[in-house]
Amino acid sequence: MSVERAGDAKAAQRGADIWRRSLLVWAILMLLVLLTLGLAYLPLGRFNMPLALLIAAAKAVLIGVIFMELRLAKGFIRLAAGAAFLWIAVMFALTFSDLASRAG
Amino acid sequence: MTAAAYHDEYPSQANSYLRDGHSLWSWLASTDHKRIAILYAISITLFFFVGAVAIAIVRVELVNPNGQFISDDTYNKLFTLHGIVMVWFFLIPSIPNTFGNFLLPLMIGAPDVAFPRLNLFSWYLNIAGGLFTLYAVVAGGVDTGWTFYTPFSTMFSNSHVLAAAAGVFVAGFGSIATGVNFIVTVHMLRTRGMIWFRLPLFVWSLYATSLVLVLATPVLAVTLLLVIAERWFGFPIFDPTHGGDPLLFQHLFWFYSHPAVYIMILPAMGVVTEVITCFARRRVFGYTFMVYAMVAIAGIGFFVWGHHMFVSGQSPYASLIFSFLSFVVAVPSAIKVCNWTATLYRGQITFEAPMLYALGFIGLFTVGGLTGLFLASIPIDVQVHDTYFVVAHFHYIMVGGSVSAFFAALHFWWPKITGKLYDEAWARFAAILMFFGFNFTFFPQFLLGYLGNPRRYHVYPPEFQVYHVMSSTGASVLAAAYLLPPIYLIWSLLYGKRSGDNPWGATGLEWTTQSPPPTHNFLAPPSIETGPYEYHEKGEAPEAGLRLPHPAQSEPR
Amino acid sequence: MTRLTFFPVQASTEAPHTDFIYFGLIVFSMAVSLIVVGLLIAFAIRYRRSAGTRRGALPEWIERDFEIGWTSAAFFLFLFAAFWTGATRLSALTPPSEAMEIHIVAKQWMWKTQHPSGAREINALHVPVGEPVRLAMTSEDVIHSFFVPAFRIKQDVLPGRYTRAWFNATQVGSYHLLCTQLCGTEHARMVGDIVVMSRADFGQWLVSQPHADDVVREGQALFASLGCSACHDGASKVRAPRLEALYGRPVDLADGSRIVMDDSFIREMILRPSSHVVRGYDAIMPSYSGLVGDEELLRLSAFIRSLGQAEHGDRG
Amino acid sequence: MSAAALREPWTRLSRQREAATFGMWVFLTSELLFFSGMILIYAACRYLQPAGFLAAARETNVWFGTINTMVLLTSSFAMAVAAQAGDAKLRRLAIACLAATVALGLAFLTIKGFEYREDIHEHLLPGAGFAIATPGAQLFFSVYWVMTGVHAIHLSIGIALVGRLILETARRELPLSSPEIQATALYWHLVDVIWIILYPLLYLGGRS
Repeated sequence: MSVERAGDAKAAQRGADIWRRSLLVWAILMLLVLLTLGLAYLPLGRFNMPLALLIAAAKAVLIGVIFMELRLAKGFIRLAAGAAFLWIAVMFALTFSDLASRAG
Repeated sequence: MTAAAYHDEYPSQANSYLRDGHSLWSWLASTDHKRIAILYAISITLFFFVGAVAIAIVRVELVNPNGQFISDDTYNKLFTLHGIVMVWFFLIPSIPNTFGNFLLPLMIGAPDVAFPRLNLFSWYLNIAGGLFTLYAVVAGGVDTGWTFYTPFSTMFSNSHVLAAAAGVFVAGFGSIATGVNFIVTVHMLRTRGMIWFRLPLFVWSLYATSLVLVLATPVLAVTLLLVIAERWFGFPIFDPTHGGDPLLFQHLFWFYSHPAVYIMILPAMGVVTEVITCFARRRVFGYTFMVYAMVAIAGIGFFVWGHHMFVSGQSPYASLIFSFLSFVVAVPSAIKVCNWTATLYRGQITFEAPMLYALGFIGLFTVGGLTGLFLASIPIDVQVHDTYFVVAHFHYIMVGGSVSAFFAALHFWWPKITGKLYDEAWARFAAILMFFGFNFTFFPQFLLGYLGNPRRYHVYPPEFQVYHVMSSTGASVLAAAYLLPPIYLIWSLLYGKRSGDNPWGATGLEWTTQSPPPTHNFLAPPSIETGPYEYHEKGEAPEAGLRLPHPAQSEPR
Repeated sequence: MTRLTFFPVQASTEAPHTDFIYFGLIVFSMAVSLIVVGLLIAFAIRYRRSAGTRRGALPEWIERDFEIGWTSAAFFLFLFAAFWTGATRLSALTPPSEAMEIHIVAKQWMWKTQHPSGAREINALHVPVGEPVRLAMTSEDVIHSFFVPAFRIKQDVLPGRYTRAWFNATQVGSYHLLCTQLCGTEHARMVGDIVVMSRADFGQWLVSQPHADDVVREGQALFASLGCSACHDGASKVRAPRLEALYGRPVDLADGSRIVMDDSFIREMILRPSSHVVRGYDAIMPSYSGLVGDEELLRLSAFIRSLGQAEHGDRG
Repeated sequence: MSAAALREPWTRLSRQREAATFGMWVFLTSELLFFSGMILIYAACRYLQPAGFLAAARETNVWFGTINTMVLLTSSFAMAVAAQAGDAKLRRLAIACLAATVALGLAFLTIKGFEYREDIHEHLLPGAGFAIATPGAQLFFSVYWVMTGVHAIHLSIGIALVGRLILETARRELPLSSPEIQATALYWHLVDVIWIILYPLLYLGGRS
């Protein structure tokens, strides 16, 4: 019986560790949401959207590295995670090379 | 592990995958990559003949400058059907999903692909997409061309664009599933000793193709989703009257569709390397350059889509950028053609049917690639864009290249897939007939193109008629040539001589196991120490007169 | 019987340049194809299995050095080809300034052309030989494409936007005009004729056209009848920008960006005035979308342009 | 118990888990490309019609958007804890967190439902009776409906997957070490990351 209860106690302890680590990340994410919401109402003109996207990127990286366990992942998995952004950048850059330089 | 233990642990003789269950259910629910490959082979053959019949009617119609047999509307629907079915239901699945599925695990020494159930699911996605498209055909057809340009496809066409777009949307996810499956298989299921630079080039071509499949197909899915959203819910995304820009659709569509042509040609390049090295008995010339060339094609293929839009209202500066990048993407293809030709140097060349198709591929792909340079230069593209010159160019690459390689693969690995030998004389005749039929069909279209005959034209100025007559007669010869392989291959299935495990004396890992291979591919997990094409010592060349085990005679096991 | 043609007639100043590049690439391609096919056949015959020729050793370094040499040679060859075919014809992008402006409106399955003098034609365009002609094109429904093989020009015609092209016909005759962007059921029947006439014949033809006001005067009439002059005219008290001498100059917008005032901007401001608010003015202009067709828009912008370029001496 | 999790071609469970994670990441790359196609349309249309986009962005309800973002972030947190609990063989904690994830996912959908009802009520559905006159506003809302609609579909698929996980783990059919938990967790986190990118684009524009 006691072994059973000791096992439970140890399990509860391990469970609490998992909670605590992830809770910290959760708190940071919530703060970032409030931050980006607040900044949206400041009259920064041109820099509003880029700033909001920067904070969004920060949240995304945070979730990617910790919740999606990229920090533990091997090289080729990290490569797979990051590869898409190169092609997305190419898509945006060359499409806007047309849109931006069009004579109207 | 002592030899005895080795033997009783691994049986010396195993049941071939064909005898592993004969019921329909054992085929339709099988997660064996070899059976799924055959399911794909059957489905793409059916779709090939649907597309071929559609274009046969069009070619007959075009013999007359103001055609009478079919109406304008039927004409538009026929060439659209030909486009959609051939691109998404024949060419894209043709080599990766049939020979890729069958051979990838065999070539890297794996029992199966990484996610067998996902592999079967991708076939059902392809079939579901196909049924959607066939429903669109039966219900009345689509007249927008396989390119679905807006605002015609979203606001002005009253044909079944929704069903066709949904069909291609679903089939697209089939492609993504195959891409994911192959990438994980190549990364994680290579047998002992199979390091990256000992992979056969066909496996490299499948890996490069899978990268393009995974990265490009989602953008097609989103493009078709937006067309569906605009046409069904009335959201004015590409609608110019609400400030939308139809060119945005073209950017998104061609961002997928140009890499898609590399999805079609890269596996063909892999097959040709395997066939040429085997029948010239030589190592491939510049293995590492061939690998980097294929990966470069897959990578830079995403940079060049703007050359489809030189005259579509794209800004001249963007056109110049895309024109320059399109010339750069031609360099890896030039490297590959040079390396194939150099592989033949000092070889022991024999001319079985697969070799004829492969040599035909090099010639036709060279012409196709060079005409691509014409289209990459802006002043010439202004003259030949959307004319028969473009039709001839991409048919030289897709039919002259990809379909020739498909038949080369079909004949080269036929003994491995079925364990039977096909009739060599008929196969060579069909290959040569196909080569001449193809050239006679599509070479006149280059002249037609520069003369200014636009593509997708039901009626055309009378002075172009002589070229159309030439092209249509060539097409009938090509059609006849396409009917030959099914005949003698089915004959070979029923009455063909049993082929040994390795009738061609080839060096691939797939030739070391039985023909047809057992369900788990290898009796014992193989391990390798050498590179892929060990036909002779490094630096030497196979000496004249050296009696290599002539492929046809090795006695069946 | 139509005689067999191998090559389109060269009927514009641009045609010889395009054909020169075309032949240059043909020569290059023939050379490469002959080398490749020649080598294939030579190797196939010389090194076929039954041939007794000595194969001999192939030293390892040949493979690597030949490869690097060939790759870089191919790369620079293609770079030169990219430059030669792309950059040499940059001057062709901008039409000569004194070109005659023709307005073209593409509609599902017909071409409507209009001369500056107001003469209108369907599926036909009469132009004088030896004179540059500038085309301002728009479409009323789907994307069409204005293609004249003899002049080597092709330009897609987009709805909701102007696209430009120009040519300078050098040979009298009648040439095909073909729509090359799939635009519907009768896409193949949307063809016309460009009739190039000598200067004298063209003058006579123009006079013999049914009397039609010229574009600028029609634009002026519309400018008044639609009520534009009520605000934009010099004497009006309403705060609205004066349009004199404004065409072609950058305009500062309320959100700090600048846009050159060209045909597209005029069209956008007439149909959707609130999409660009000019700095210093509030957005009180009513939208005319639905009230003004494509032809009227072309005439209004021709009139506004004539106001702006008085000192350019544009033959309006 | 781990034998049940082993699938056909694999000999070792650790390799199979690594393959599942790698395969899911490759699939997530294609999902990223899928959504970036839509974001490209958003960016291009915003570049072409700046005034219309600003006018329309003000009309979206920022409170619904913010609450939904917090709900989805919390669900991502719950899913992460569930995945780690699965690895640490804490069955009860894993199931509890999976249930929390599904609950939060459903909460997101209901809030979204209310938001859609309000949008339709305010005639923000592009078409005839569209509320905002500025051109380009219909463009913004077309992209808004498509993006949030497709995201909601992805979320529903996620909820179905996690629901299946709960049933099978509770009925002990699915061993806790099976790679499906890791793969589903990765998919869920991606759906959350996509919403994180959509939130500023759709809700924070034109606020200042």
